[in-house]
Amino acid sequence: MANLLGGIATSHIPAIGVAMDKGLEETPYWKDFFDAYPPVRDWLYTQEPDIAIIFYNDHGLEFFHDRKPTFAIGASELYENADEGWGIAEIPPVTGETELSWHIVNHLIEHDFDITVCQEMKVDHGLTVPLTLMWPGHKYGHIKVIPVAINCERHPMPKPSRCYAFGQAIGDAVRSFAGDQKVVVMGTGGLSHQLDGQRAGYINKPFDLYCMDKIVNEPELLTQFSNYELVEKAGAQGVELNMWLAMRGALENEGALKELHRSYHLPISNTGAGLQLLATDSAR
Amino acid sequence: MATNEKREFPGTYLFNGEMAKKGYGLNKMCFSFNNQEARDEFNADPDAYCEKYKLTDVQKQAIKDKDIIALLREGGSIYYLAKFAGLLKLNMQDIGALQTGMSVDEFKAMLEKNGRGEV
Amino acid sequence: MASQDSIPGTIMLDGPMATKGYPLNKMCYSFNNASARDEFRADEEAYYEKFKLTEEQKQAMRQRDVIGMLEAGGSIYYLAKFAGILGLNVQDVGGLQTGMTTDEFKAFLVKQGEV
Amino acid sequence: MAKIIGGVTTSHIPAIANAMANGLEETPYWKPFFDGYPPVRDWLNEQKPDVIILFYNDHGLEFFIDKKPTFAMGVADEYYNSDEGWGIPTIPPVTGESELSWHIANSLVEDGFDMTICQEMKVDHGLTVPLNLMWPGHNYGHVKVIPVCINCEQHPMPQPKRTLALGQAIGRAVESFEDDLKVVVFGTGGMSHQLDGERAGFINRAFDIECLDKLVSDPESLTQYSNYDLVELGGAQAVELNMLIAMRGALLGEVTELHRNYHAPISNTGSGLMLLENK
Repeated sequence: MANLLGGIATSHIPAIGVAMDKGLEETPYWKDFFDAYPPVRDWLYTQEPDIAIIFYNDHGLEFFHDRKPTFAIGASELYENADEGWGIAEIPPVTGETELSWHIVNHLIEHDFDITVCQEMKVDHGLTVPLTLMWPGHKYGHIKVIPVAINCERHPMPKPSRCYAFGQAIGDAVRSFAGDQKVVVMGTGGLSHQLDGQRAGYINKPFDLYCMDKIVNEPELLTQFSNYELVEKAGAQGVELNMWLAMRGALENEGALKELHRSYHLPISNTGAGLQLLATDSAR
Repeated sequence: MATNEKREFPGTYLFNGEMAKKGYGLNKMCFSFNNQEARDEFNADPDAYCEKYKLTDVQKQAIKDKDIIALLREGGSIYYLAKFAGLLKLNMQDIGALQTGMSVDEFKAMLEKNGRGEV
Repeated sequence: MASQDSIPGTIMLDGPMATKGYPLNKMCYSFNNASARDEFRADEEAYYEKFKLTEEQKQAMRQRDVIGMLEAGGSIYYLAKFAGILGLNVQDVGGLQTGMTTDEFKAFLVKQGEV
Repeated sequence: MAKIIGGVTTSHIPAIANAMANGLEETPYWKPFFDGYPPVRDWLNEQKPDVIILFYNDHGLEFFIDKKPTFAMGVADEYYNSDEGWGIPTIPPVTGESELSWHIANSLVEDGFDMTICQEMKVDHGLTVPLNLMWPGHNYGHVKVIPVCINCEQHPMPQPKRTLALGQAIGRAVESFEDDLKVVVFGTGGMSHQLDGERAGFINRAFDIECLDKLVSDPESLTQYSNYDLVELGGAQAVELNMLIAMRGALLGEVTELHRNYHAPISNTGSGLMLLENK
C-alpha cells in the first residue's frame, strides 16, 4: 500500500512566483515569508516522496464558466502551465502520474464523488507556485504530481465539510493502492483575503491563527462553517481554506499527526500567508 | 452488491482509465471529426492526419484497415469511433457487422431475433 | 449566520451574477492569450462588441471602474487578467475599489497584522 | 411552488433523427416505434409543462475525455446543437432556463453533489432527438429545457444508486422553487444495447421489460445493479439506464403509468417509451 507521509499547507499567490523569478527573497518585504520555507524543504528532501497530491483552485487558466467543475482531478503524464494573462513567467511542465490517479478516480466515483476527470489540464500558479516554493529553481521534475482542483471562484462552491470528506476519500484511496509509493498531500491557497469589492484588502489574522491551530487536531471545528461564513470571517477568497481542509481530510485516518512546522506572515500581497507541515507516523 | 471492481465481459471492451490513456490520441483525432474541415483534412491525407494526432503504429494500421475491434483494443471509445464510422459513411449496423464478422443483413437479422427476445 | 447578501462591500459571484457577467468574464478569460490582449489594445470598443458586452459592462470597462465591473457580474479571477493588461497589481486594484491610494491600501494591509 | 407533474422515458438514438428528417415514420421498420409517441405528445400538449429537465449523455460533442465530468448541468438561457460528425442535421437552438437551473445547482452542491456547471454547452442528439420526438418539426422553442448530462462513456461512471440519488435531489430542489412552474423530467437513452466489440448487437428484451416495470413500482431495486451488472445484462451502452433511473428519482414518490411502448430493435437498441404521472 502507498504511504501518506504528511501534509503541507502553503500560500500559492502569483506574487510569490514573481518574487522568486526576480530574486527578491532577501528583500525586507519578502524575507520573513521566505525564511519560513527551508525547514519544510529539508523535510521533503529527507523524506523523498514519490508523489505529491496538490489541492488548488484554478484561477481561470484551464476552466472557465462555460464548464466549471466542482472537483476536477488530473490523470495525465504531463501538465503544462501557460500564459495566464498577467505576466508571470511560465514554468516548465509538471510530471504527472496516471496509475494512482486512476485508482483515486475509481475510488472517488465508487464513493459518490462526482468529479471531472482530466487527461489534459493546464495547471496555473495555484499549483506551480507551491511546487516552486518547495523545490526552488523549478527543480520539481522528479516528483510526480496529481493535481486536484476545487471550485473556489463561482458560487455554489463545495462546502468545507464536503471538501474535507473529499480529501478523506482521497486519503483512503491512497492507502488502498497496491504500490509502495510515498505520498505527500498539499493544501494550497488562503488564508484570509479579499481581492474584490469595497471590502478589498480585508485580512483576519485572529481567524487565520485559529484555523492553523484547529486544523492540527480539531479540524471538525472548521468543517462546520458554511462558505458564506468563511467569506464573512476570511474574506471573499478566504474560501480557499477549503483546500487546506481537503489536505487535512486526506490525513484523517492516519492517526495522530505531528505538527513539525508552522509560520504565519501578513501581508503577502493582499493575503495572510500560512505555512504548516503535518507529518504522519509513516514519515521518517 | 454494486461495485466498480474490475470485471471482464467477452466481446466487450470496457472503456476505462487504462483504455482512455492508451486511446487518448486516437479518440482526440476522432473527436476532431465533429468539424467538416477536419474530416476534409483527414480524407485528403489520412496518414498525415494520424501523424498530427500522434497515433501509434498499431492505431494507424487499424485506422487504415478500418478494423473496429483493433481500434477498440487500442483504446478507442465507441462514441468517437462512431464519428470515424460516419466519415466512412458507415452506420451502426455496418459497424456491428464489421465487429461480429457477419454480413450487414445477418447482423440485422440477429438484432430482430434479439428484439423478439429469442436469445 | 452569514448569507448571500449580508457581507458589506462584498459581491458574491453566484448564479445570477455569473449569468449577468458571462460576456464580460468570457472577454477577460480570452486575455490569457497574447494575441487577444493585442487585439483588445488595438480597438477596445470593437473587442467589447465581439463579446457582446452589455452597455453597463462597456461603461464600467471604459471608466476602469472595478466596482462597476463587479456589479455587472465580473469575476475577480478574470478581471485580474484585465488588470494585468493595464499593468496593475492586486494592491492597485485594491486601492481603486476602496478609494485609497495604493500606498494607503498597502498600509491598511500591514495594519491588519498588528492584532 | 414548482411541481414535477410527470416523467418520460425515451430512446435518443441518432437514427431516429435521420428517420424523421427523411419522413420514414410510416415505413414498416419505423412504424411500430413512432406509433408509440402520439399519446405522450397529446399529454404534453394538454399539460403544457413550462420546463423540461432532461437527463441525457453527451456522445462526444460538448465533452471530450480531456475533461470529462461525471455530472454536468446547464444553467444557460440557450443551448446550441452542432455538427456531430456523422451527418445528422443540426437542429435549431434549445431554449434554456437559468433561474430554476441555478436554484437546482445551488441545492445540489449544498447536498453534496459535485456538479460541473455550464453557462455555455453544446447539446447533442441525446438531448435533441427526444425533444424532436415530443414536438415534431422542431416545435419545441416554447418549452424551457434544463440539460443534465451523466457520464456513460468512460469508466468509472456513476452507479445507479448515485444517479437515483441525483434525481431525488433534483426533485427536492424543484419542489423548493418558489415560482409556479410545471416541470416534466425526461430520462433518455437506453435501453439494452451494445455498439462495440464482438458482442455488438446484444439486446436483452426480458431485462428491458423488467427494468421498465421496476422503474414504475420499485426504482430502489434497480440500485442493486452495478454498472458492470448493467453491461453484463444489457450490453456495454445499457449503462444509459442511469438516465432513466435519475428521471424516476426526480419523481420522488409514487407514480401512475399512463403509457408504455417497448420495441426492439431500433437501430441496435431496445427502445422503451413510458409516460409516468406523478401522484
